[in-house]
Amino acid sequence: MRARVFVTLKPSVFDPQGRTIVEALHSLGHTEVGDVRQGKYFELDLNVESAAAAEALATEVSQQVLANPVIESFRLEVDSESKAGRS
Amino acid sequence: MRARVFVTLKPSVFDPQGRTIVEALHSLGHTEVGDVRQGKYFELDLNVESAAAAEALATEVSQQVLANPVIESFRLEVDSESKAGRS
Amino acid sequence: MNFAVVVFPGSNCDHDAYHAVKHVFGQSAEFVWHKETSLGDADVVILPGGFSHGDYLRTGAIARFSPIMASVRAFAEAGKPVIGICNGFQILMECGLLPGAMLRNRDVQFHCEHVGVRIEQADTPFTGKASVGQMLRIPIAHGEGNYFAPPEVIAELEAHRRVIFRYASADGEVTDAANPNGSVHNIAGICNEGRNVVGLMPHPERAVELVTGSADGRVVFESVIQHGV
Amino acid sequence: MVFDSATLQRHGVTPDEYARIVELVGREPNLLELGLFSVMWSEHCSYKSSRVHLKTLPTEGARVVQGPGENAGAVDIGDGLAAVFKIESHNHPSFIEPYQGAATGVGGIIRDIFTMGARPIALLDSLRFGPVEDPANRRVVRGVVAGIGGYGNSMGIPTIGGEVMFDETYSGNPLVNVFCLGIARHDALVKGQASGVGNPVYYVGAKTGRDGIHGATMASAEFDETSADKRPAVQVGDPFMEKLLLEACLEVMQTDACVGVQDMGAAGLTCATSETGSRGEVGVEIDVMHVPQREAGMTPYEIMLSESQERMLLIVHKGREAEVERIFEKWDLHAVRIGEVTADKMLRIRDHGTLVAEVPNRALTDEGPVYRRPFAPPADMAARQRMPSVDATQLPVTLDALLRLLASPGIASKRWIYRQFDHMVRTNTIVLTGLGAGVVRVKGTNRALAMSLDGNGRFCQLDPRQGARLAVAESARNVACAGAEPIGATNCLNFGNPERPEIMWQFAEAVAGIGEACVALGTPITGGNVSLYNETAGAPILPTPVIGVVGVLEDASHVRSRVFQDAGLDIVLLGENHGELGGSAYLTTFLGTISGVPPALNLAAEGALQRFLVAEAGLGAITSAHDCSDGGFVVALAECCFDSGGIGADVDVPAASGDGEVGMAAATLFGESATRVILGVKPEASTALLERARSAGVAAQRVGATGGTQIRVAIDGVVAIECPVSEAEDRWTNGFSQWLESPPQRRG
Ligand SMILES: Nc1ncnc2c1ncn2[C@@H]1O[C@H](COP(=O)(O)OP(=O)(O)O)[C@@H](O)[C@H]1O
Ligand SMILES: [Mg+2]
Repeated sequence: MRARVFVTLKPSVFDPQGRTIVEALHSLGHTEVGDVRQGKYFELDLNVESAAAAEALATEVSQQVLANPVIESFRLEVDSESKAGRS
Repeated sequence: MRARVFVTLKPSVFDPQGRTIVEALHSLGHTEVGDVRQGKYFELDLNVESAAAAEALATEVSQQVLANPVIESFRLEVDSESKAGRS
Repeated sequence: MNFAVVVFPGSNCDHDAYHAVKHVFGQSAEFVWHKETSLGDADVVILPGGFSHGDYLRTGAIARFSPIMASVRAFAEAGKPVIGICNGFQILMECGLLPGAMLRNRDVQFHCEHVGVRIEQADTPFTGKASVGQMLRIPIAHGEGNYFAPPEVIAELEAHRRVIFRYASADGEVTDAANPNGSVHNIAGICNEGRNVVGLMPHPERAVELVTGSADGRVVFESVIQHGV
Repeated sequence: MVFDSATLQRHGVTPDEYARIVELVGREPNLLELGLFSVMWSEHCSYKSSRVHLKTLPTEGARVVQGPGENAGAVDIGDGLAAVFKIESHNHPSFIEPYQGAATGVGGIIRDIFTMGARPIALLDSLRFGPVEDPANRRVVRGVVAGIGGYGNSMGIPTIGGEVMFDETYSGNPLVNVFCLGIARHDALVKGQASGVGNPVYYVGAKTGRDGIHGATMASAEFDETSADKRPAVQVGDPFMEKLLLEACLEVMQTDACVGVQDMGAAGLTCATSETGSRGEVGVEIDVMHVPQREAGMTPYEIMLSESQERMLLIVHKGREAEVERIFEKWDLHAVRIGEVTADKMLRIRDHGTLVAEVPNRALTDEGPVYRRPFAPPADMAARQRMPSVDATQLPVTLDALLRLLASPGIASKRWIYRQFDHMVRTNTIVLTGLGAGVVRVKGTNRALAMSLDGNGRFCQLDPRQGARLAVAESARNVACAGAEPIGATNCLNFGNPERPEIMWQFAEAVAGIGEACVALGTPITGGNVSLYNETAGAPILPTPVIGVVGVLEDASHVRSRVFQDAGLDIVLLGENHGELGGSAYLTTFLGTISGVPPALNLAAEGALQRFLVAEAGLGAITSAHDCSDGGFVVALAECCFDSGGIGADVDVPAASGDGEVGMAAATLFGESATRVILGVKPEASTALLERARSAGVAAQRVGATGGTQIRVAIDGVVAIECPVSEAEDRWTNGFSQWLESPPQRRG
């Protein structure tokens, strides 16, 4: 099973990387870009049988390790194919 | 408009971050986790009118700044709500 | 006194802390590998700087699971002095012994330079010999030292005088220009409720001999040595 | 022949070279064997174009503990300790992917040092970029600087200095040269050598992937389209893995369980196995099935040619395996036995037991082709050396001119760069970066080591031999300014395509110049690196030999920086001003040209000056020392005032006799005559100091005093430039970042 985890800074937390990117984009003339927030994206390959088990494991791993609850929140998607996304 | 961009290392490129996370998870007893790849996730607020324009802009910005085409690939989703995802 | 310097894979200021304690201050010091479970007969624990586990996921995120951390927690809960410097501070926050988290520096660059740091409180084991308002010139070396905590936590830290170090100009003004990384309220270091656990981003262990550019960090070590006798 | 010409071409093997391979192997090689030869005989590994010239370099001296030929050179620094150092280029990878290219360059040179059993204690970097008005170059600057920091900082090895210059020719060919220095006991130096038949060969570190398999060595027979897709052009560095390797290897080397150690750099496992075997005059046999692999289905060809980072090869004494394995386990590394040492001097490769390649080690390492490529000076040499005809108005000597020069990218403070490098970790740095040569104390002794990288492509473009001599002199002078005696040197030779006679001429001349200067200054070359083919569409880079000099300061407390320590000091100028503007930063800044003849260099006078600076270190008269280089006397003087807390300087210098009437003032103030140093001297000690200089044969004159808040410079009593220190310092401090952050301009 494959889980995808998205970790983002909470809205109240200032995102220095996002701000730097916005500034770079504005200086390149992309003034239509209003805001950018940068987060992290994880693809997990999980050796479990069911989508429910995958969801439970991914949630645990995200809470415990992948996200820091002081500044970040996460959401996840479970997907039973073994390959997610195209490249 | 809101665009979400997922940037991942190309499959052939070594991902030391993912490897470190897998090892940490294994040492915490999560041996069902087979593999982890770490990528970047961006949420862009775009002041454009149509989904098509948003897609075009997000693609350009991803190619130019968000992803490093030498080692990374990206995919994106455009979404007309102003807030994406739950937290 | 016995200092335990905990070594995580990727620690790289461990030797500097050891050198300061052992060779500059003549105390006894031991490295403690992170896979150990005992701190031996340590009187003070130092979590040194570096890039534990590469800091690839998040600074300090993985080190907090090291076997030694249970003993560090017990040591801290027993009221004994623990100091986390730079990555050590980040580990203390990740494991919940100190509140808050670090964001990337606001200019997203790594900064290595001497900065002005003002002593805010002199009633911790690591600042007892300093005076409130005293200015130190000591190095920082980090890419993620932009201290953040939710407003209610900041209010609580301020109300209980738990901000121990603050970035300030040479003449002691807390200004934005003196803030090298964007930390809320120019916070450079804090303590826990019991005041025995202190974390700071600047490197006092790099400023204990004049020949390296500053000896202003000595007061941190002299304080804890005095505290112990 | 079993290979078609396309296959040979893809492997970069000429028909003559192929014939030689057949002769050495005694039969037609198979594809894997051809691959082994192609990487080992590549320019990068075999030095086939450069070797005949490099052989002329002086490599011997009383202090040399290890000359060229091992992973790094080493010089004696007293107390049974050796300084182990080397420089490497990572130019091309840094162009493709600036962050990772630079980062893995740092990783590679660090491995070269700890492979020798030395603990790395300092890094330096020498960088060349195209002008950053162009956003493409800006991206390279930002990425390279971040990459060097990202790797070095994580390793906990301070990057204590470096240099950077800008020129259009580096736009498509940035240079990233990285230097590393470590410390080891002489008796604990480890060689990259295999010996002892039956001793096991171990592999440790990162798994082997398909990365870095050289484009020139791709073989159609084994690669279909999809496998080519799988082969990434860029390697991602893993400093955390390298930090573990460093600590674990040094711990293993403290036992005497290891016979030899070699890192896997260029040509990966092929180079590591054949070189250790060849140096030890033994054979090495491995089975690739034991090699840890990151991807499924890798062929022996891919495994042998992979250049994955952060991997080491160890030859272990039979019977000591468990001890070695245990130390690696402690660091979460798994050392695996992949083969053993044999008696027959062959490199033998098996795949699940089946023999897949068998060639004599020495054929790969020592019997490669050697070329004496033709060389001839470029046709336009005389034109290059002609000074442009100008009138005085084009050569301003004004406050504005000084400020513009101070803010120019080549001269402005490099704080924006070195602030991103942890330059203080390990608490040995005793001259902070930016204040002079890099200087680290050696804990456990009284000593310190000073080191500097220097190279001036402008001078070399005008006269490569002279430019190279000047680079050696400047590097050694920087070290001597700190008070240290220069004792050894390394070099990184960055040039264009050696198949072109004028490039080969530049190369040969530069090597000759390095040799002359190193002999005269007593700094033997202990190692180095050559990077050729740095050109785009036939336009080569400026010839850029970069020299690294290492010096010993007997008493670390005597160290000097460039900064004036006090007001009321005498300012003493050592050396003579010949008013030479040729190739100067001033000409480039104001006329936009690289022209003229580079400054003269009297190596005897240079040696005397350096010995004087070293001899004075313990005497206390000199409180600061700074050499005149880019920007000449006035820029050097201003730099002495910077970081001093605003101490000014008031000086009066004689007019230089140099390049004629027009531009006399500019030549006096901004000419770049070599062998000049500005000293801050205790006034009560200056008469005696001038006397000592005279008897040492060093020209010396008191030219003024420190104090006040202005930099005031007069020529023969007439004030030429007057400027508040604060204004000059502001322009100099912020010049670089302002320039980098100014609105981008697309050019061309
Ligand atoms: N790329 C760089 N990396 C680190 N430090 C640098 C770099 N470039 C310049 N520096 C530092 O800035 C200072 C001035 O450099 P430079 O002008 O080349 O000195 P000098 O002319 O005396 O050789 C030195 O201390 C040098 O180490
Ligand atoms: Mg220089």
